[in-house]
Amino acid sequence: MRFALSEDQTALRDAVRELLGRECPPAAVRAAWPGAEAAPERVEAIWAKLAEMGVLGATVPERAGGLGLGACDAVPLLEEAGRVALPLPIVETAFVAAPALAEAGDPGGLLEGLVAGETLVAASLDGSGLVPFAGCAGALLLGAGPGGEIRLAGPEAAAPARSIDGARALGRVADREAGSPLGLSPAAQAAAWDRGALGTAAQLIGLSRALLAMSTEYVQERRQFGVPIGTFQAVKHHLADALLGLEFAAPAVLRAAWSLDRGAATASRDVAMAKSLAGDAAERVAGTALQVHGAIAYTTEYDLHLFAKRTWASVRSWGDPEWQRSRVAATLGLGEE
Amino acid sequence: MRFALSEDQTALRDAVRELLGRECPPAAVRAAWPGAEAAPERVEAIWAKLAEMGVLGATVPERAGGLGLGACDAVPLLEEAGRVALPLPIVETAFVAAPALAEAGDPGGLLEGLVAGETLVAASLDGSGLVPFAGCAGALLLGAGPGGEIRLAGPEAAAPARSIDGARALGRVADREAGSPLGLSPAAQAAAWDRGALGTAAQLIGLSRALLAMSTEYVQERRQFGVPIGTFQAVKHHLADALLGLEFAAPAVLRAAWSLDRGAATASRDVAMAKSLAGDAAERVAGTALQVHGAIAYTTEYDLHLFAKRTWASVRSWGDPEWQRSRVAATLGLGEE
Amino acid sequence: MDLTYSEAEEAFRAEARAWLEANVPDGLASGDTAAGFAQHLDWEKRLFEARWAVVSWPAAYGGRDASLWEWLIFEEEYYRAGAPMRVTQNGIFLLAPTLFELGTAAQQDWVLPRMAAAEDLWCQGWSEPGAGSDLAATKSRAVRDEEAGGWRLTGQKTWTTRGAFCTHMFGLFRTDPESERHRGLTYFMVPLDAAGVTVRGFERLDGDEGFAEVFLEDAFVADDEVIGEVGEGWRVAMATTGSERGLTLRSPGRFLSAAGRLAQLARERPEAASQGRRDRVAQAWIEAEAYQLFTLQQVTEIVAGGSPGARSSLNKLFWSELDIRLHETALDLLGPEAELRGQWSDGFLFSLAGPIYAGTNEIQRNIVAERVLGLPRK
Amino acid sequence: MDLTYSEAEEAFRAEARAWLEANVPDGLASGDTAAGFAQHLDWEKRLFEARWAVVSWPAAYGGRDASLWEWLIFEEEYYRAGAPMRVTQNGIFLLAPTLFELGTAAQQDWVLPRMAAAEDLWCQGWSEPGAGSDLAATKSRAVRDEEAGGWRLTGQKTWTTRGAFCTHMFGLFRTDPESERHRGLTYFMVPLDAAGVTVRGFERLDGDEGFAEVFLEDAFVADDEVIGEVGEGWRVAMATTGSERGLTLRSPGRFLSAAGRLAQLARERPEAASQGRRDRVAQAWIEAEAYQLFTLQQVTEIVAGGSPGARSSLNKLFWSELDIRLHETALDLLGPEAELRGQWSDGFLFSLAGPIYAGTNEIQRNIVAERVLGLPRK
Repeated sequence: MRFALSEDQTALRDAVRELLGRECPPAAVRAAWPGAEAAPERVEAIWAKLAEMGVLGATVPERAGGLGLGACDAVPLLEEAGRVALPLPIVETAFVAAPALAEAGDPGGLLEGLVAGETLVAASLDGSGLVPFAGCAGALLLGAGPGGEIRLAGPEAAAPARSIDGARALGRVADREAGSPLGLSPAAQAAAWDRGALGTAAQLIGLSRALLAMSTEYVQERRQFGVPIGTFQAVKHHLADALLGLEFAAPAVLRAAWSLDRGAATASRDVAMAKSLAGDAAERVAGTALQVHGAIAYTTEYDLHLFAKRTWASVRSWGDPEWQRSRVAATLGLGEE
Repeated sequence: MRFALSEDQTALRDAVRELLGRECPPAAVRAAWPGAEAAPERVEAIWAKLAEMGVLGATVPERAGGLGLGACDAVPLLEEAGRVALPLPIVETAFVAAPALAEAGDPGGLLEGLVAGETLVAASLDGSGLVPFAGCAGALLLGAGPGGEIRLAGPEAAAPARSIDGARALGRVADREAGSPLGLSPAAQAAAWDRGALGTAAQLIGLSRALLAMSTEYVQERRQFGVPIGTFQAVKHHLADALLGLEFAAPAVLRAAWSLDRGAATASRDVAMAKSLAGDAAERVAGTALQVHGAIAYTTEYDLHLFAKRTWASVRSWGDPEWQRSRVAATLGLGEE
Repeated sequence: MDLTYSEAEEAFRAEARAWLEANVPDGLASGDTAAGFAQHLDWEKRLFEARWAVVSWPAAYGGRDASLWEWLIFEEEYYRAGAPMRVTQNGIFLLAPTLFELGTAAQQDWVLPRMAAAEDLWCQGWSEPGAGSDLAATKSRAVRDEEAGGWRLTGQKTWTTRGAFCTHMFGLFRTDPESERHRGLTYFMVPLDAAGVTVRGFERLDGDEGFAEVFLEDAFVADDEVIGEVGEGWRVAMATTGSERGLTLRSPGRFLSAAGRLAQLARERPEAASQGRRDRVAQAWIEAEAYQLFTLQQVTEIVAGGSPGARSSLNKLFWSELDIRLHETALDLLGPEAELRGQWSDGFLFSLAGPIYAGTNEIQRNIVAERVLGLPRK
Repeated sequence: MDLTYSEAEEAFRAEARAWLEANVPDGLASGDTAAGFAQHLDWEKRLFEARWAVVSWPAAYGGRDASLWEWLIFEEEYYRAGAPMRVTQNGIFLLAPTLFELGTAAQQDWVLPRMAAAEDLWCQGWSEPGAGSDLAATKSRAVRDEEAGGWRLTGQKTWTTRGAFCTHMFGLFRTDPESERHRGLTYFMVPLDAAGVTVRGFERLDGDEGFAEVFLEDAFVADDEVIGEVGEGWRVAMATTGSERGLTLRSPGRFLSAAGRLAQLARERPEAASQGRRDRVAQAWIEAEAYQLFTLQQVTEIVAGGSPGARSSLNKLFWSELDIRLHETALDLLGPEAELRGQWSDGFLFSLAGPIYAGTNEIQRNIVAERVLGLPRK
């Protein structure tokens, strides 16, 4: 028994953290918003560097040019992507599409470009037709619902849609028959859904860590009534509660990765648990961050909103907490009425 | 529009408050527990004095020896009974049984004795067979479920059961055919249920006011770390939240009484709303009271538990908050799946 | 107890409903953008012309001398009809009550009719970069200009809602440079076109330019723009914050209407409305009703001569947190569509400001504990 | 990451499971009544004879030198088997860690085997009428008796769990009468049959005589009953409260077992298990799992030489509030039957103490904010 990352896993995560901390400051996230003043090249440069480090092909088999790593290796990297609110489809490209395309025999011949950072793949498997990052993707994975048939389509299938998070480059696909079926087995389709949900859970953990860190720093600087507001017990308890939810969600995310890697019978349940805990924790952290910041959080000139909006959008993507709990309930013999 | 008690209503309530404050201190509540050292005569004396004031026949028509008052008059009195944790079936006798028996033509000839304080009537209409105060009642009203058939039975139909609140003198009726049908119309059966739920909601408001007052007093006396614990912001916010729930539940209870008196089409919905708000508020107040008292609340030598246990039992009697909300949901067109 | 309205009140309701049904505009742009603000001004002027802009004010100022009950009825009908948020609300609900209570007759006669007619547009200048919840930390100062018969204002105000589109601002300035905290402050009305005033709009969470910073540098304000006594600004301002937290800004009609829309959303999406979510919809609807009932009780007390006092902090806590829960429930019903810009997501972002402005909810809880429950301050 | 146990650990689990299945007694009376305590003592002695009483202790003291992992496995199996709460827990989990760390060899050799064998029964003497959360307000004092080679103890301890049935107590006494707060305290072990000691049991919320007050009047305690240095009692006690809040008292097994029973209850009552309630059952079950996973992560750190430190306050907050939610959900499933005395209602009343004892949750949140997040104290 050893519930901790290996040295290799830690080293890779630290390298990605260092890279993203340098290349993806809040200004880069802003650059991804429509009408941004900053140049979008900045965003593209990050993707190229991630490809260079092998991150985009992390879970692609070595024979197909990837690193052949598992979910336990990748999940900490996705957490790092969340921590900087990376405005790119890293979960969808590197953690959902890459293994799904590899499994399907790479029908569109996309894998090489994907690993090289040339092709971004957006994905939406919940059947809603709303596809985050469709606006910057070269290909789309479209699912009929959790575990349902998955199709591969070109980016033209999606029309732009307006998200509260402008950096999500949200698209909407109206045609449920767009593209062509990937031909995955039901098990592979279910795995693709689980990976999307788990990757999003990991990003939510990272987003929450960033929001909590900003908040902890801010309440020590901001003074009201002659003292830092971080000395008020109410503020302390808000932040303690935010940390509490986060610290008990993070291990569940790592455990779900382990279950996926081992092909455990409980893998889908463990992913559901991870996404529901991470979603609830993240919603709480975001709300707390806003509240302890006060008015300053309420303007887009301050960076907090970049992280909070990503959080709100991600909580309800890939199955919201209540939906995920209903999956867990089913495994407990508490089925539908 | 005038959302307030009349002068008469206020005067009657104040008289009952004064009476109960004098006659029913916590020691009297303790006397109702099994194996109590204090004499149970003390409890019986309170009932006689309530009869003398006319409270037991408050909602009985004047022609049948009562005061002929309405729910708006009675509900504030039931709140007062809750405030002292009166260990007697005042809701069941005076607010459920009395009007139901009058409506049914007083088949058992109980009404005169009821108004005079000689016969206590316990009631349980939820179909569970658990009858609070069966142990001190001279007759039982037994229902097959909310709004279902109501039967009148003798006290021998109930065997003693152990409640967390010893003063509830809980009984259990195993035989669903015990006694004989009262022969009430469906509307009268529904009204009996509504009155029980509303009366219990009123008692919960009173119980909560008592618990909150005890807590507010205690945190000003109790010192830790050199100051009264009531100066800590966490304690302040706990108590503010407890008050918040209570203050927004109390008007809903009074409004439901008004709706019952007017025979409003929304009466059952308004009762459901009142019981759910009062139940949730009371559960929160009880939990807060325990928490801010700390260890002292956790011994039966201190009086707090008399009120808290009555609260926990009452919250789930006559329809718990979630069940009550499902009734409201149905009126919103959000029926069962 | 009498929970019915009189015939006259019901007639008032019928008149309001009929007019609103015929006149409420559809699909205005956000009033917190320059283009939308212009559309809203148009609506405000139509309200004024039909004497619905300030129903509770005297007829002389454009009102109807409506009672508090009639005001509540109007608000209920206003939101029921889906009419837009009032871009004039900071003047009408924050400044006007202060003027009615402490303004001179000349100030009332000059300011109020122009405010009602949406000719002057008022924003509030409470917050400063270092003084948010802590209003007494105000640093902006006013220096006496005896010769000109007025004051020279210098400093910076921020978070002034719709400040970029308004013509006037009210707020506190420190007239006694030696003073500290609550003392030595004075309440001013400031024309934003005065020399030395610069306004810079900036974006709110929902992407609209709903906020502004106001920079003042030796801006001249005449003596008759002072409300109350010089140095008594704190006391004057408290009258306004009382009404900000109280009944006025958040009449029950708004939440009843939102709860009704939420129930409608749940009916339209039966597949998303699991029983657990239906329970939350019912809870939100019940809470909106509870807020209405609490308000009716409170207005009864006010009509009888009482004052809500510190209990108005209970209103603020309840409506602001209900508003968030209500919108969160809607987002959960919308699932993946929750992130789409629209009524519910915008309403959610808007609701998040509720526990922050007009005294954070942490401060409101302190007030409830100390001034309603009587717990010791220190 | 390796979330599997070794073959040896699985063998340990199998052995524990087999023994527990064969030996766990059914339907013991509450260990917090005189009659029940006697039954529990019998169980404790059987545990000791089979060397399951203190698995993580050295074999010389009756243990098995079990690793932390094995200890977790044993706890999981213990609760899974439905075995009763340990009436010896305050000695084993609070005093013993202190003795292992700071006791003399003589103290260890004398006290620990008798504790393991349930011959000496230990209660804790932390709280006093004026010192609950605020342990440093301890007033009970110890006066030097040079001649007799020891100390004379005077004062009152309260809330000592099962004090009326125990033979010994440990706690803090003020040895320096001039000292204040944390200074001048000394950690004593006190035989409750000493002259001058009076114990009075009193009722807990569930009606059992689970608490006691201990009155001391010039009670003599010899020098070798002092743990650590005289005057260093605070430091010595902190070692114990660390483990009280930490892993030891609340191993995940207890909550996994309770969550399993909750799911069982929901399956047995499909008519009461509305979808909203099923959601709460699933949530409680998920949280019990989360507590298990958090603990595994934490034990991994400890095994690698780390110390949970202030992070153990996170454990306390999480398990104590989970325990209440879990039992409230059960009561809601039981509906009108919730008020019947039984496993769930008793468990609910018991759970309510969780956020109060061993440092209230308010204090734990302060610790998390100040010592984990680094917020300023003042």
